[in-house]
Amino acid sequence: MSFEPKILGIACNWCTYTGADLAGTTRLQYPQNLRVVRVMCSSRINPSFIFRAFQLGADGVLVGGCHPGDCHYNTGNLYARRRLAVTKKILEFSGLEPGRFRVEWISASEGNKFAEVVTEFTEQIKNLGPQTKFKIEQ
Amino acid sequence: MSRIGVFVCHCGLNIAKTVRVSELAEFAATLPDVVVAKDYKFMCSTPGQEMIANDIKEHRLDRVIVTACSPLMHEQTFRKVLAASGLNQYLLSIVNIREQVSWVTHDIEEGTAKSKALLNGAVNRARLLAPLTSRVIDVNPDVMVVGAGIAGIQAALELANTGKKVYLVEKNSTIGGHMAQFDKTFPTLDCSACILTPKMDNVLQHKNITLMTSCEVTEVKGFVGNFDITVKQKARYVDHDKCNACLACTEKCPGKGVSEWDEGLVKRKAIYIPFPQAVPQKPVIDRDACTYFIKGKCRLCEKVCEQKAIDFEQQDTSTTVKVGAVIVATGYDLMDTKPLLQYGYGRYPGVYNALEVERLFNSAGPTGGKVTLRDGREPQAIAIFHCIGSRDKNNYEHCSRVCCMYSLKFAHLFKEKTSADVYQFYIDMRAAGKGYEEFYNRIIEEDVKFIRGKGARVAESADEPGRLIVEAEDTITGKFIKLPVDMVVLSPAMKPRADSKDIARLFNLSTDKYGFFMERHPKLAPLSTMSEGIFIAGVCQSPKDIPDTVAQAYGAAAEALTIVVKDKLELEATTAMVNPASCCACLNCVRVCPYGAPFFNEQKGVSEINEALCKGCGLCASVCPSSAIIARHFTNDQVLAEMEGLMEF
Amino acid sequence: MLKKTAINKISGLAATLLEAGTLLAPVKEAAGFNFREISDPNQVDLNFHNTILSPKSAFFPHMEDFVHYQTGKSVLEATPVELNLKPTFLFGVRPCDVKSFEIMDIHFSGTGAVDPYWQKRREAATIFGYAFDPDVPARVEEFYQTLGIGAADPEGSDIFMIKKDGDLLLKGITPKGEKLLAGLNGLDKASADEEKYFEDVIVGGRNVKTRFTCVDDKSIAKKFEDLFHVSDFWQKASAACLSCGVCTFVCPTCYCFDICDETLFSKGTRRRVWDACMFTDFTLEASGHNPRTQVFQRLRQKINHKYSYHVRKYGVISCVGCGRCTQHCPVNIDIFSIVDEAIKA
Amino acid sequence: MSQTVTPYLEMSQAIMEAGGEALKKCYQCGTCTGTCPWTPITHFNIRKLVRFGQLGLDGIEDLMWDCSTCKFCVDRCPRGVEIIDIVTAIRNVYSGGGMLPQSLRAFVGSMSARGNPWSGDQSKRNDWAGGKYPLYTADHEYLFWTCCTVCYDPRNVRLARATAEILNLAGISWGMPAVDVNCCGESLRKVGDLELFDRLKNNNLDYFKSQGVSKIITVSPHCLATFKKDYGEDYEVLHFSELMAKLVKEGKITPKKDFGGLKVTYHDPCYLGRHSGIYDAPRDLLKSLPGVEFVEMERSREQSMCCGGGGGGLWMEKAKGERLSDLRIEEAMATGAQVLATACPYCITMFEDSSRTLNVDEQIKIKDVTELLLESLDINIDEPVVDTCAI
Amino acid sequence: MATSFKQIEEKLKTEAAKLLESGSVSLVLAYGKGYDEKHPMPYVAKCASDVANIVFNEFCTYNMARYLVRYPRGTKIAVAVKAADSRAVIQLIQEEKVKREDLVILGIPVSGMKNPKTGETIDSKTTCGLYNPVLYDVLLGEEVHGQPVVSPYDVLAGYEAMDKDARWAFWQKEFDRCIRCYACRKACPMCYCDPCFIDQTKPKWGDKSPEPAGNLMYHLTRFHHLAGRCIDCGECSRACPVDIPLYLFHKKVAKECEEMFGQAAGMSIEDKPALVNFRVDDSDKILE
Repeated sequence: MSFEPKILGIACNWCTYTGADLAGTTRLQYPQNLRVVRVMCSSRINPSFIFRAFQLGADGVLVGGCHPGDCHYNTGNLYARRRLAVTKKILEFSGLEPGRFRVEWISASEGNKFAEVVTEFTEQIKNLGPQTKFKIEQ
Repeated sequence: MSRIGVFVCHCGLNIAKTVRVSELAEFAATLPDVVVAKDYKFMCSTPGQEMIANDIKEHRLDRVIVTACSPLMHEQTFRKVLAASGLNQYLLSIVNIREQVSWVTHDIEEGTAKSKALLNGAVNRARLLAPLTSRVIDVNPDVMVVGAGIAGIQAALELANTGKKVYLVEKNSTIGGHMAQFDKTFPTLDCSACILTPKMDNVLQHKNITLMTSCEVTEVKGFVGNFDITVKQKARYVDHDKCNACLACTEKCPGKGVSEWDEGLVKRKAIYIPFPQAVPQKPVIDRDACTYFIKGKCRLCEKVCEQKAIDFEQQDTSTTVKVGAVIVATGYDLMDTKPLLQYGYGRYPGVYNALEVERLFNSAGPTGGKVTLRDGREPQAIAIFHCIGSRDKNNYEHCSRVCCMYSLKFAHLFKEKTSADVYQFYIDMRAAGKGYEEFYNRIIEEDVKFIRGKGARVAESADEPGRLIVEAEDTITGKFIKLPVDMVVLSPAMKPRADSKDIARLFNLSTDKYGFFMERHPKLAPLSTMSEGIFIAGVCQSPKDIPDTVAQAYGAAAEALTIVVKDKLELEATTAMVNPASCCACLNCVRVCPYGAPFFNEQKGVSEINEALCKGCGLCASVCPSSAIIARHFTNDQVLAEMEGLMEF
Repeated sequence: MLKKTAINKISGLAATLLEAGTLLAPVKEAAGFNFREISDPNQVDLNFHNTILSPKSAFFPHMEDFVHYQTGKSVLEATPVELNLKPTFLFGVRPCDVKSFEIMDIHFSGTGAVDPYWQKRREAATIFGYAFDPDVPARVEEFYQTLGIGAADPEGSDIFMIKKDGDLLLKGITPKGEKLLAGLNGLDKASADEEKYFEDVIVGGRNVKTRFTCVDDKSIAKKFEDLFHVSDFWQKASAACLSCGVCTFVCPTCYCFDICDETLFSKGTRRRVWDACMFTDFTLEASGHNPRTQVFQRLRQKINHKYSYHVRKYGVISCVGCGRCTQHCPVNIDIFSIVDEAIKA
Repeated sequence: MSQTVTPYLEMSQAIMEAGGEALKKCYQCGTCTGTCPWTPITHFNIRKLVRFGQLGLDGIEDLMWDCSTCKFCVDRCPRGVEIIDIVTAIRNVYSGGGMLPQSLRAFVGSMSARGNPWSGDQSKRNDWAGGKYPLYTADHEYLFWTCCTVCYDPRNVRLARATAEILNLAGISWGMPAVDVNCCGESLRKVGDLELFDRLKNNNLDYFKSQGVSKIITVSPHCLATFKKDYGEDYEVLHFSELMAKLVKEGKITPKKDFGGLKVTYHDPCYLGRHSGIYDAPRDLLKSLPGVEFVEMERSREQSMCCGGGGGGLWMEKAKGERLSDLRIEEAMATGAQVLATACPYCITMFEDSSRTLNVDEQIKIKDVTELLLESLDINIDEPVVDTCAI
Repeated sequence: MATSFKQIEEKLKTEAAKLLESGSVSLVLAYGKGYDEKHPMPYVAKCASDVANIVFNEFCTYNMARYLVRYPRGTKIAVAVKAADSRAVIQLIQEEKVKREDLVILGIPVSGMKNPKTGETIDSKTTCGLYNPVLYDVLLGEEVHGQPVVSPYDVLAGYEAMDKDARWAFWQKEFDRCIRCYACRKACPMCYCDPCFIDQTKPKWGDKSPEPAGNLMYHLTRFHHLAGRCIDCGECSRACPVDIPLYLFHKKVAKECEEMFGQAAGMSIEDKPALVNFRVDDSDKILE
């Protein structure tokens, strides 16, 4: 059986989650490997959520927020950008494959971008194979 | 131990087609703490809601999970069911298996598997949900309307007529907007001024409307029911309280400015009213054109003003207005067609854009309603190019929706006012609207030539100086058309106001990539925004015609009323709080909060949060290193538990 | 009977022990030596003074799983963890550390409440005590002499070992040790000279110089009792203390632990984990109240526990003078100096 | 003849599968036709070609060979349709069915047999150099990719030598490719032989990899665009004009000779301009030449005309009055320019032909920017001794 | 010519006595005698008579800024700081844990410090590589010049060049040794949270037991919490009883932060901590 990755998505309520809804409303098709957690703002994302997601066995983590400058909370995603950038550097220096963590700005009107990103990211994670480094083996 | 009920919706076949709903309910029943799991055809229907309400009682449920469409769709519906059943409404969790599962896959295996994972996450999270109480706040009964075009005017009048006090803020020195620039409106060809100016006058006279022209919003604080909005009154250099609108000043003024109202086709005075029916009909001074401001002497206007209303020392001032709701109706600009070199706009005098042509037709316009070219000739042949920048990946992808109809209107008016041959270069003729197709038929019968092909190029004629050659393919014959004309009219894309992104930032609105404001839901909440208490109307949301704009204005007024008719308002309870035992006083929360909600309590040595200001974004919780901040409804526990559930299967 | 083997052939002995069961012995690691379970006989390295972590983990591991459980629909399925221990050989324990087992026994079995995990591990183990090298002076941090422990005390060991030049001399102390030693192949019989040397070292060990101050169990307990409220004494003593857990984790007689449930997905483990009285949340109560919020309170508790409460309750100081806490303290807090100050105070 | 047709969707499907996916997007507004330089002078109708493709209609074969892939329509298309991909796909589908026009058969044949379009002997590819210049090795910074046309076409050989000399003068570390490399394959791809293109491409990629190539200089914009867009690898590819403009700007080379008021106009090659977005570098170069008076033609930069040589046009016969290069020469002459400068060997070939057939080769000279630069640097290149094949 | 340790000690004593006698500070954070010369200790002098106990020698590595947050806000404190320690003070000022006006900063320019645990000279590559304090009120010696200039990040090259799998194996080996004694966070001048996130049970971020998963969560999150704040004194690594080279990871994060946000931790009291700050024109490239 081919490898079907588990991908955790964390999406902000106002842009990316709504954009994901729009992808659905417009019936765009994309792989079903992504499971989305809704938070109010990408700035809600604690870096430890990301570490934990990988420990829980996520093969990839996709964070979605409003485009910088368009944050529903004005500046939330501008903080998130910095914090998640550092998270990414930490993951990479620890030895995790760089491609497993991605941050994308997807607005509420970009259902197509959401579908495209998910499709592309899923493909990328499939190519990377299962994530075994952080995953806690039981 | 929780008692969780899981309710799986089929949504007809919308979900059931690609998710095995009964299997999902059976799966839910196997999960710890789930005491009842059911599936049903339409959970949001009355019987569906009743089923949930009954099960809450029968099974003494303390958590409810509805596995259906997006929470943005029906979370409120089901929260009400919980509340009616005596359960705190925040003990609800929605699993989105429609928009984010069934509609995005064709594969029932995948759809079912993903739904199970999502449901498992929701069950994990549900156990940790806490009952929350909404805050109740007093509501300020006044409303602000930003933008006084037809949308803003209509909304303001509606609200004022219900007895509500309205602040109508307009950037320009007059209200009226683009509609006041038109001569006739399609398809009825009634006179734009005749239907608009009475409304403008009503606004001025209405005791409940505070008209704020030459004003801009500079800061928005507060939240639904209690906005504090700072408005900048730009200096007019004329004291409107003193001015009696005799307009003697405008006659004597030697200054020359470009008439924005006439789209730059003519000059106006430095002290001026934009057009004769302007409201308020009191002049303002254009600093950049005023001889006194440029050279330091003149002040002729001051000399002729008997009311002593001229005040060269006037400064910009700011006032703060308190309102309960806001309607944003900032309208549109036409796209700048100069960069489209192939059409020669700005280079060839014979090329006009649509608003310029509107002014040419207008009897109060630069030519007194006569159609003459910039060199004074009457055009013999006129080409109207549709879809310039609209429906165009390189510019604006949307259809601007009104161009087909106003282009037809132009054709009619050209026929009426000149003897010219009129050609329409179009891609598709869009005439959906009451009386629109009939109007199209009428114009066809007026012998306007329709060429199905997008105008490709405008060049100067080598043989006849001053004439233009338009080039396009007539796609019906497949022939390349080269047509000499005197006038080319471009129908450019409608785009949001140049400062729409600033407005969006001020009012916390989302925009699409062009800057049109995003509505909360394209069908069910087209006038609401993601910001509670802020509504939108007119073209600032998307291109539309006058009837639709007016309809939206009525709608937005009604939406605003739903807020300001109440004395009290319940707010979302999903705010953040500080656990003082864990607070390490790093002040990160205080530093990052966009709303200034957290503050440092020196006495206790810990941070605290003013929940009235908190909007629940959770930023403070994520920057809190010691996890002392609890972002209610999105707590660290809840998110971690949900993640664990999502990753389990 | 005294036996011997060349130290450079120690792997042979290790291999024999490994065949008979589990072998725990000093291993050289990045930061220094530690007792580890041996998989390759060549790992055993006796070229050490003492280990970083004490050998208490042989009987009281940093983590001890008690129960594995599975969360289900309505019932929790729990499976207790059974210890199926092979005979265990704890090899190369210094006399002061051997003494610590005796103190720890009080808590894990001596008061009537028997900890089965400790007891089973203890019963399965044969302890190879190992005298400090008579040719190497004691470390400056060590003060076991103060607590009446010699550098070569064989008591408490099943087999006791002393280094002589390139050889290792081994002698059975308990019947268990004697029996084991008799059955071990590949060991040579020691000469009479060596027998004498062995006994001389044991006696000489009593006189090996470590830091020394005259400590009487009862009076030191009383002294600390009197000092309890002299917060200035404790403030000074703890001024540098970072409140980390190093001292307790390296200590051979610290036995505090926490029980925690670690659950992931539907599987979980109930587990005992070392805790440290120096941690802020050690005394954090469910109500949110914490009786020991200050660093000085925690340091006071630690020292009092070892030198005062323990004496009162069990009649013995809970410290063997190994000096690990001082040696590994990130800010060089020295328990000996505090005791010394207290005596002088 | 009956007007009745039945849409043949299998054909449309085949075109989409061959890379013409964009067919679906077109809404037939005619902007492309209105923009296409061929529309005013031939029967070619690019919109119709797309329409026929959408429905898979017969008659498409009469339309499909005229497009010179100038990309003007693509840039203007309001739907963002990649029209060139459609043309290429249609050509691929039909030429696969044996419908290659006679004039292109020799071209494709030579590509297949010798790896270059000019029936040149492969072993003589580097004869233009006369043994004077080194082969590329990993020690060199740049691979100077000599287009087949400058290697074999006697008119264009000057370009290769000019480039080589300027590179040496500027002290650039460079080498030329070994003789066993192939044509970049650009025109071949555009005439639809995607399979043969892949073969040539892979052969070249193997060469790049084996030699550790990372930076490439091209003289032909066609090679430039192909390496950048169609080779699917991330090489740093520079057009020679870019490099030279940079060197002049940095003062590494300084044009000396005064041209004494020579009036020069510049034709934007489609593959340098619209395809690669390079408009300023060649202009900057021309403007840096002392005594050159630079004039623009009416249609320039993004709106430039096409010479007609792209998309296989270089190898096809066109009747008088149906040649874009003729029109372009007239446009150049209308500016009063004495020199029509450009930066593409295809354009040079097309314009040289036209200026001779129009009998204006004395009034207006066709020159590559490189040649003008060389002249200004006072470097003399001997006439090359190359055994070139007949064209 | 650099000032000798003995001279610094004398000046430190003089200044401390002056400050305590004048009452301008209520305590001086410096170094005092330990159980032998090679093991001095952090020391708090509270009155003039305490000053005699002050020492300074090459083993006084401790970062005294770590003790600043122990005293109530507003306490007037004099603190002896070496180069990196002064950066910690600056960072604490940025974070408003202490106020500049409450501090008298006694700067110590020094080179050739030795690790009291090993007795070896501390490799300047394992610390921030500065010799002179960045901020001080009184400088207790001449500035150190002429030492080899080392980039604090040079030491990373080898680790950055490592294959990701090898780097994972490396860190796994290091983190697996962790015994969760928390000496690292307790020695850190910037780790002033109490409780630390890892001590929390609600939420429970990671296992309390010293297992690989919990260890990884603890360390990675701590690196994130110190991003843009770590001033590279190296105390965490020196405090670690099992020698985990934590400084490497902190350096890497500090380097990335400096590159991305254009600001190094603790270099100016005007700065805002980088991770609770933003620039509208921060590039999205930082996320690549």
